[in-house]
Amino acid sequence: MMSLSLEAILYTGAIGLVVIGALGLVLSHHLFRMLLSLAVAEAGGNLLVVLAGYRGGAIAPILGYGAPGTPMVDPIPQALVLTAIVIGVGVQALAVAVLVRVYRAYGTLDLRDLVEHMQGDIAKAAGIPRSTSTHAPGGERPLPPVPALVRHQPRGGRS
Amino acid sequence: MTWIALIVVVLVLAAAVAVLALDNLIGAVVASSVVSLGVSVLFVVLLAPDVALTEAAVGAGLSGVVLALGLRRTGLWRLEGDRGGAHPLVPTQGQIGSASGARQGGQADA
Amino acid sequence: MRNLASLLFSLGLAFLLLAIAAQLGFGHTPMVVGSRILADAQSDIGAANIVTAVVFGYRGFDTLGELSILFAAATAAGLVLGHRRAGAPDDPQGGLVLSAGADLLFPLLLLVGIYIVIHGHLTPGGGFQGGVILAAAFFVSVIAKPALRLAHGAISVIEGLAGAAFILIGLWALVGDGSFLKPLLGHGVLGQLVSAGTMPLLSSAVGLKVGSELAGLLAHISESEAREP
Amino acid sequence: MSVTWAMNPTLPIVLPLLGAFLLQPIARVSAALARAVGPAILIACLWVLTETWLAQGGRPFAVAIGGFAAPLGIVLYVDRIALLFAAAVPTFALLFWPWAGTGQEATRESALLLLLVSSVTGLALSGDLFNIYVFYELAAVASFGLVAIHATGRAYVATIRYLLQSAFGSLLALVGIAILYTKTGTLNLAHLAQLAPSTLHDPLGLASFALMLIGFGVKGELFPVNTWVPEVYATAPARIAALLAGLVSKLAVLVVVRLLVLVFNQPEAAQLMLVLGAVGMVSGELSAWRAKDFPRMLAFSSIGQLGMVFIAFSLPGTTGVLAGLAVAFHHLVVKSGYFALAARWGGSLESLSGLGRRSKLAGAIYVLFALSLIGVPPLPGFWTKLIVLVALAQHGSLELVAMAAILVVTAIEANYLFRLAVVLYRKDKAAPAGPEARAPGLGVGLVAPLLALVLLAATIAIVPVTEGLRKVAAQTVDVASYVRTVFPPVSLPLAQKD
Repeated sequence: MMSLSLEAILYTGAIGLVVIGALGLVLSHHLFRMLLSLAVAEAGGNLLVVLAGYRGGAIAPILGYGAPGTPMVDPIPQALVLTAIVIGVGVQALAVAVLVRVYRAYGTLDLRDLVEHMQGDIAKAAGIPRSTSTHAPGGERPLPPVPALVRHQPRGGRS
Repeated sequence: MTWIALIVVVLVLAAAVAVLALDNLIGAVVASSVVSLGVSVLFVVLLAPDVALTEAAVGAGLSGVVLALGLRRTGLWRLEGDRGGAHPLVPTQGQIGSASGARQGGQADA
Repeated sequence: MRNLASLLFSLGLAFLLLAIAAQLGFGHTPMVVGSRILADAQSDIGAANIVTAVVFGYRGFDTLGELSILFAAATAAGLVLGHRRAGAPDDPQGGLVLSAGADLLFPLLLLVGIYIVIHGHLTPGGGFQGGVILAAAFFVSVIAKPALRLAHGAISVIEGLAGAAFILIGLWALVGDGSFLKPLLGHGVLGQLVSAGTMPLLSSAVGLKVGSELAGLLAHISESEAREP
Repeated sequence: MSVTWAMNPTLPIVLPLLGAFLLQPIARVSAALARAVGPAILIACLWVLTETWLAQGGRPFAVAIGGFAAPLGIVLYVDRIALLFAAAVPTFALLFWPWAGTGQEATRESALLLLLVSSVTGLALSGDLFNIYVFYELAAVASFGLVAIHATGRAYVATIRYLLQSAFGSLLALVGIAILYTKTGTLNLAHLAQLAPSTLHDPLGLASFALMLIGFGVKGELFPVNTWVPEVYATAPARIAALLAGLVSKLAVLVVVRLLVLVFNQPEAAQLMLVLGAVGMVSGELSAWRAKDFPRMLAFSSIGQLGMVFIAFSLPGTTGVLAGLAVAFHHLVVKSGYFALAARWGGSLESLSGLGRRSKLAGAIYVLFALSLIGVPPLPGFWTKLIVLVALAQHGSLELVAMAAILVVTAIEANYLFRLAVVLYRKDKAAPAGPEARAPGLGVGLVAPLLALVLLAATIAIVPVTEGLRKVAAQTVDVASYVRTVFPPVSLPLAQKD
């Protein structure tokens, strides 16, 4: 059953990319790495869509290349993926723009720190007394306190 | 054909793991570009030349540039062990690296 | 708690996807709609490249949505990165080799981009791919000479008008022939540059729009202050 | 035929796009003109949709875009439920339109709002799965820009988290679509409805539904993918939060409902939706009970309410869709009204102390909405809950658990809503300064009273409204009529060739 057919290899690859990307998205704490994982997962998804239209022994869907009457692969998934790729890069560029802003506001891209900063800021803006906030030192400190404190936390995106 | 696909798939999956595993983010961006390029080769195998062209231009080229720009703008564009821009691969002559390096030397030290 | 939940979620997802992998890939996809499009594309639209025929013809509405997504991303990025302080530092100027190379590349990329855009209905490629290369032409200059500013006003006018042109071609068909984005203007001879009706027009509009949008988007990111205050 | 092009359902999708594209060039010519473009286009869309409704008299019809017959091209499908939701889009966009803004920022914001309007109208009308995906992405990208408008660090963090979660959801939806296409070879919903019984009623089909449910559920605030909700609603402008919680979430739900009714009409799929909805409902209301500020209380309560919407829509047949519609529209009105109040009441719950005494109208509106949300008899909220509970009672054990959950949740709701009401009417000396000084915005001040009036009107006209919704629901579940409309009997669609 699992003879090494082209489709089987490619399905494995596509699903593998989606799973690796999803794992990276869930396990990583670094926003930039999450973005990269998303790109990987999207590549896998796109591959999966193109695979939906593949037929063995066919030719690319451009008239005038093969002999007339040769079967062609399904053009629709290819058109869909063209759309999906461009959507993906648009979202990614916007994400990078927001990332730059996030970094400028808090000086870190570690999601755990950022969420704490954000919760603190929200609570402070709403005027909730600090004692009731679950996130102890919130406040609108624009940058993480001191390098010494930062150094103890592993940075660079791996969790 | 099948063999090409097999090799490329293995390469792509390895690059995808590298995206998660590499410590420095420049390497991770390069790895994600490798994933895109590999996938665009697979699109050729799947008889989708249009998609392959787009994936190469957009997925590998454009998105690589966008991500590299993002790294540059956040000052994370530093290779490991690089302190203050002496490394030849740092294109911004260390301005960005050294400015933020003092505050968050954690990565360089790690 | 959140970590546990997300781990469980990802494990569940992985399991689901692996289960899918085990079932997919055996047996062929029924090509229900695809085969009919392959049969009809030549007479319906008259483009040699059937993928492009699908993108600009059968699924032209998706393409309009896709253009809008890029437009939304560019607009949102402008909103997010829009406030550049006056006098913010630029990146240092690139070297002589870099800027000379950029000057050399600019016309070359422009030509290639235009070629790919207007030949989209004949060969692989089309509005999007060509647009990306057009954007690259401008962007290479910006990278090499960071002090250079793209005229964002002009870019936004071009992208607005190009997008509007796409919609107006569609509305023209709606008023004249009863349905939005219906191909008009006759098919011409298969394989010639002027063929496939309004499709090259749509492709050019898309090329212009994608090019200007991506150039503007990249320039916004690149022009944001070179380092934080 | 000369009149029909003006009533083409493509127009409410395309006109806002045109407006959004042209806004920047127009703003360079005349700022005043640019400010008029958005509202003018929204009114035009509303007019087209009303005319269509009147002309068609409830008969469904399909429009093939590009003139390509059904399974080849993209089809817009217009029936009662689609028109109802589509007409709600420009209406609520007008209610929350940024009338006061000027300058470059305002132009961009208006453009994004027009894109959002176009995309969610597209979600309501489209009859093609991938087209729906594209519009869903457009709605997502436009909303990313809108929620970051305040330009604070916390807004950016909330935006990026929302963006990542949403993009991940879209990816899952795309994988689901890929599976669907692999199994059926088509994307047209009517065509899928025909092929589904023979191809999709198996575990793989169910997996594809699960992926799309989670994917499209991000905007619908469905359980595992709703963690973005509280932070985004607390950091975005209140009118944007109102649009996302009220309007956009409902259109995402409509997409899921279309899929469930037309394509995945099988008990397992409905049960999955029921369970996720119930978990979301309970967790959302519990978190709302613990919330310490008004916007986040609304956000969590919105998650809870949407959980109930999912529960209701998971029930089969006309009763299920009727129950879902009732809860959805009730929530649309009430939650939009609450977020309009939140534009002034941004602070912590404690800081709202005594506000109801100083601003009588706002306090009264709050109490009215609260009573309806809890389900106190004459108000519409009571009838919606009653319809849901009765529909649940007719089915199996899982539904009975959901029914019990709804009753428990009602008690929690009553607790936190009344707790705030007590705070609002507390006899307070000097209330902490702040909340009232917030800039109210021109339109938002009128919106809450307006929606309160709508609620009261619905109370009086509860019988005709319910009957109207029942007609809508009956038409929605009529799969045969959907297929017949998209494929008129003359040109029968292709049989599946294997």
